[in-house]
Amino acid sequence: MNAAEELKQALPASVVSTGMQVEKPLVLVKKEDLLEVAAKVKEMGFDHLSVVTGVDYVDRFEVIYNFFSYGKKENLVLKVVLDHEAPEVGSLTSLWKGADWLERETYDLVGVRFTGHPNLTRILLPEGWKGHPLRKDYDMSVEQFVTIGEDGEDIVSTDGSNLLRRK
Amino acid sequence: MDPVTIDTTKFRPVRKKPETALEKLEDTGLISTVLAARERKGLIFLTTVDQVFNWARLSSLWPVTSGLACCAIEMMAVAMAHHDIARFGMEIFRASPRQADLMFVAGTVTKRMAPRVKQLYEMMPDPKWVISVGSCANTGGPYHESYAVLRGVDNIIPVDVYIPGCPPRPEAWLYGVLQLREKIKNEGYGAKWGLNK
Amino acid sequence: METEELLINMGPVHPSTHGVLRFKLRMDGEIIKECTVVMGYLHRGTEKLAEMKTYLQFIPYTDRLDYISAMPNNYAYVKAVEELAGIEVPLRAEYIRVLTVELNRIVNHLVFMGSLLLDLGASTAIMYGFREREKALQLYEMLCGARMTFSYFRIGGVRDDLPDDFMSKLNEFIKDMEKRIEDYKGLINGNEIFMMRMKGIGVISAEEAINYGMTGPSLRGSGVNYDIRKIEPYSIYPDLDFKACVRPECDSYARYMVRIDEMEESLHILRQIADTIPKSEVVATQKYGIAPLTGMPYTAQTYFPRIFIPPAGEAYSRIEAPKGELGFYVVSDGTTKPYRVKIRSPSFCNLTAIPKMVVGLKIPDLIAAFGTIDVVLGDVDR
Amino acid sequence: MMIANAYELIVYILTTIGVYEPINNIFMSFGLDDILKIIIMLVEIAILFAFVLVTIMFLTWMERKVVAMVQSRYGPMVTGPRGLLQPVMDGVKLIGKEDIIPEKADRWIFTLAPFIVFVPALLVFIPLPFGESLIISDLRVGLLYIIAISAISPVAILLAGWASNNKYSLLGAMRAVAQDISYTIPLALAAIAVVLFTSSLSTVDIVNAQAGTWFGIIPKWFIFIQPLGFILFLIASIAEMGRIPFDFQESEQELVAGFFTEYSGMKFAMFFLAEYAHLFAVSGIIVTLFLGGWNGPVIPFIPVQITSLVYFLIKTYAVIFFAMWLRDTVPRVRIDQLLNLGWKIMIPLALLNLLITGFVVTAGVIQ
Amino acid sequence: MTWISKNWTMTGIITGLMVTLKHVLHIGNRPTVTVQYPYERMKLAPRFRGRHAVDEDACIGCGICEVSCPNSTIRIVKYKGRWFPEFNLGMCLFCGLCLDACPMNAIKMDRGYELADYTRESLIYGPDRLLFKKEVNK
Repeated sequence: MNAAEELKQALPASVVSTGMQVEKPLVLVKKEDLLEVAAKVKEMGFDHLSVVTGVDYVDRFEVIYNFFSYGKKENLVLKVVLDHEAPEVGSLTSLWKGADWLERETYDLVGVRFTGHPNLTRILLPEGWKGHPLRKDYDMSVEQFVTIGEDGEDIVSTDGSNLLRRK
Repeated sequence: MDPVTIDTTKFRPVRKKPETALEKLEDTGLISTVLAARERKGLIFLTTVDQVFNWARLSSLWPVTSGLACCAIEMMAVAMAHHDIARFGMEIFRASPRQADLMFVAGTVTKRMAPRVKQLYEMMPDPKWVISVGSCANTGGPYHESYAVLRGVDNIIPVDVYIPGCPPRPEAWLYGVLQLREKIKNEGYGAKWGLNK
Repeated sequence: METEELLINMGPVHPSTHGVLRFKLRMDGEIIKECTVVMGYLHRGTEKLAEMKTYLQFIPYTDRLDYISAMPNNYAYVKAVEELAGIEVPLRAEYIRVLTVELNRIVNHLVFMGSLLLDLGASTAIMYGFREREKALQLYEMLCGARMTFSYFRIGGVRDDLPDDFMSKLNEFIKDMEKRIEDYKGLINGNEIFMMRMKGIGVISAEEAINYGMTGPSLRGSGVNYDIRKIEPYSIYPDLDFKACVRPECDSYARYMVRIDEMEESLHILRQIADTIPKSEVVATQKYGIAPLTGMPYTAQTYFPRIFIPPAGEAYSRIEAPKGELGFYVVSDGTTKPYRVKIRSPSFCNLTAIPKMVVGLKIPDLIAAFGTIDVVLGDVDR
Repeated sequence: MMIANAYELIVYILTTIGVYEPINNIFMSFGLDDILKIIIMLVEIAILFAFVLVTIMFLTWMERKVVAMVQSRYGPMVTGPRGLLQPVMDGVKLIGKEDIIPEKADRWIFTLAPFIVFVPALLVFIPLPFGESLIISDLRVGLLYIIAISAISPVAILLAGWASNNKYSLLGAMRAVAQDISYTIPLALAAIAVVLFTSSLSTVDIVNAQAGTWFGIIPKWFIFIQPLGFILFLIASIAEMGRIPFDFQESEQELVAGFFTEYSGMKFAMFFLAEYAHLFAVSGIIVTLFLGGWNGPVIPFIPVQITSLVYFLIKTYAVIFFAMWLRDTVPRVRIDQLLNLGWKIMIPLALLNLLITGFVVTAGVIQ
Repeated sequence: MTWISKNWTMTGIITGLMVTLKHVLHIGNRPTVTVQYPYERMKLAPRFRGRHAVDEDACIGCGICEVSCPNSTIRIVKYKGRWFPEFNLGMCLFCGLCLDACPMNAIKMDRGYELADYTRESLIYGPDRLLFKKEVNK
């Protein structure tokens, strides 16, 4: 019995379905119960959160968590499906500190909000950037420029006249 | 897939290594400086001063330490033992832009980094030069379709020499530096006023 | 004593941030109270670009993530796509892949050692490191024609077979390198000042390191025996004799020593490969699809037109890169271009621990601790 | 005839070739009694400063060459034969650079600071004996003068750091001052141990005390009587010079360029030159105190002034080479470790050394 | 500090000094490795990916290289009545994908790396600078 089945037995109400992702057991979880399931996952010995991925499928968002257990040397994949209108899911920061930046990055580039995250701000792009680039509807034709404000922080605008050199 | 067996470029002629004392002196640019100053018409003194300063400037270009991305690693390689940019008196990488003459824009200039690169350039005292290295700095290169990358550093600061390559190998850097030295030879007030022609 | 708190801004253009990273430090005198890492100064939108390129065209972009060791990046991406499409790679190609990756591990650790020592103020180690790196780069140039950005791996194999005199050059390099590592050890390892700077600095316990998602040598420096090459063996690693280098001290010195030991292990692996490399094809000939235009079954070797379409699906594949666990999450929707590529970069995740690690230390310690985490900004910001 | 200093040497030379009297008579006839004296003094000081400046330039070149040798490369090669003209070129270039004074800086102090650093760095050379009778002025408190003069530079460094109005400059300056102050004490204590033997603060007396040999082989240098003192003095003086492993004033990886982050052009060059002047001076002092100064085997038919100068320079350059060699090998210590080393180890050791030396001298075991 | 009092002999530093001294004196195969570039050159590998070159006879102007280029460096332009690729080397990745894609094996990457120039426009290499004719061995 793999980890996915085990998880389904432990929390039948929260797990929607199980399957395989290539050779890794995959569990589709209800988004409301993610934190509960994650706590169980940690209890099962999956102590390494490898990656948090957000994917925009136009009609929905999927957030995928890849876990690994140092003790059991097993993989586990958790997946949640979110609405496209208001993508929100609980944050795993309290369980895995490493989730902090991974979730911030997902928020920054994909635009999934993680409720309960202590500092959900942009991480790679400057604060004030319009849009989330990895969404499929991100408008690539709008040029956004960054300038430095008085306090040394970045200011985003679409006007590059301060920055660009007149030729 | 066969490896490239033919060599189509005609190498630029390899410079002869100076052997006699006179040739060595000539190689430093002193004699040509003096001869050039004598041949010039107009303000001989001014042009001579120009030449001396140009000579000094081209001989001691101190770059500012500002690596941005991949090319910065090759910048380190240029300074290291195998290529040794110190031979041109350029190994003094100054961390403070106030003491630098030359900026290598080595790597991708992202939108977020662009104002800082510009600021760094503005902090450098005159006379100053910029060498744009690698495809990213030249035109945006691999990332020119990206939302976060500036398409060419010459959009924000004037560039003197462009070195293509991704990243260029250290010899290509040195060739770019030599091109800049050639350029500096013809600068100065005399050149600006048309006296050094 | 009450003192005014000082806000110090290190970077983004600062000699010791290994590129363009910024630390916002809240200081009490010389003691760091709080460290905030501001990144993104090299954010180039690689993941977005991946959605615009075909599977093959994205390979050169992976070179530019971790530009000090590009081969593992190639490998991780190619491996993810191969897992997605179910391609089996010929044995010789696997040998060549492991060879290049291990050689790159040596290069990476040489640069790591050099830049760490440069940050500490000793300028000679980096020169020695780059001297040997240049030799390794000459090997790479023989192999694939470039020094840093190789674009050598192909889906289902590698671009080209080894050139004829490669093996003799490699053996020369291995022989040379053994002596040089002795030099580095003499120059650095016993140095009292170096130990004074590194021992007991930037301590992070094993539990914390795991919780923060640290991987690779940084984690092994905290005493966790975790090496993907051993635990989740891929490629030909099960056949090779090597050990994961672990140090229990949890401090900067341990992290440094792990890397020096790893260089020797990699040399050991290279020696084995040089002895046992088999003869076979270097690109997979297995058929995995039908070309849309011609209707011909095609292989990874198919040249014209070079279209590669994996079946729809998703795969996460990870390898042990020199800096830690490098993973690619590839989602395919059955077209020529990937639907989504997510890069799990080791530098990014290892950097998470820095703010925790440096509280209570001084700026020079921050530099030492940061140096031993060994990040590359291209990898952090992508 | 005993020639005490460089002034008397010049007078002696001029007298032997028969020029001194006639020139002096000419001036005397105009009623300008001391004018020749003043001219000669100015000339000797000019010669000294020119010599020091050329040496500094040479040292910058040497530094770059030694680094290159250690690192398996060539160093400056293109400008001049083996790159010898490189320092000249750097100087000319720096003269031609734009001189930036930051907007928020304190203009006057910012401009003044490089001079306050540079001038004392030259003044240190006044009581330094370059050779037999090659000394500008044999002060009776020569050693005290040297220590006092070199204590001026922290003040100037603090001024520079403060006036720049930059956090890095200020931090660099504070570190430099802390370091200078804490290392002047072991430096002076180690020097005093030598003074106990000579019972004189005059540098010439110290050198003369080291003439001769024991058993005909071992030279009577103080390094053999005072090994601990020598090591303490060496470490303290490297710290005073601010070189790796103790280069906090401009630790590039931490503080960009330390207290001269904001300086450009000629002002920066002055800091640069002062640093190398300091290196030369401190090496000279080490040679004077511990390595026998200009003492060496006498070679017949060559004036002792020349041989002694050569001996002095050889020893000084050996010390300088050691400093450069050390710089290329070791990393930098941390500032608090440095201060700990200074206060908790070096000062007690120096005091201990002084105590033992006192006993030895009182008991009259040596000399 | 307690630590330094244990290691007051400084053997580690002395070992390090010996290593650097061996390099100064070139003891035991530690030579000066610098290649003095304008006077000497490093030997390049045959596979080196430098400047592009297009075989005038082989190229059919099909545009596959244009499609295969990751970042649209290549444009097909008309030259002497035929279609040839034009490379913008200021943008090129030097990845070699066009080389692999060319059905006629017409694109080569030769060993030219000395490409630095004063203007951005001069980095666009048109067919006039790219074309070569394969020499027939006699």
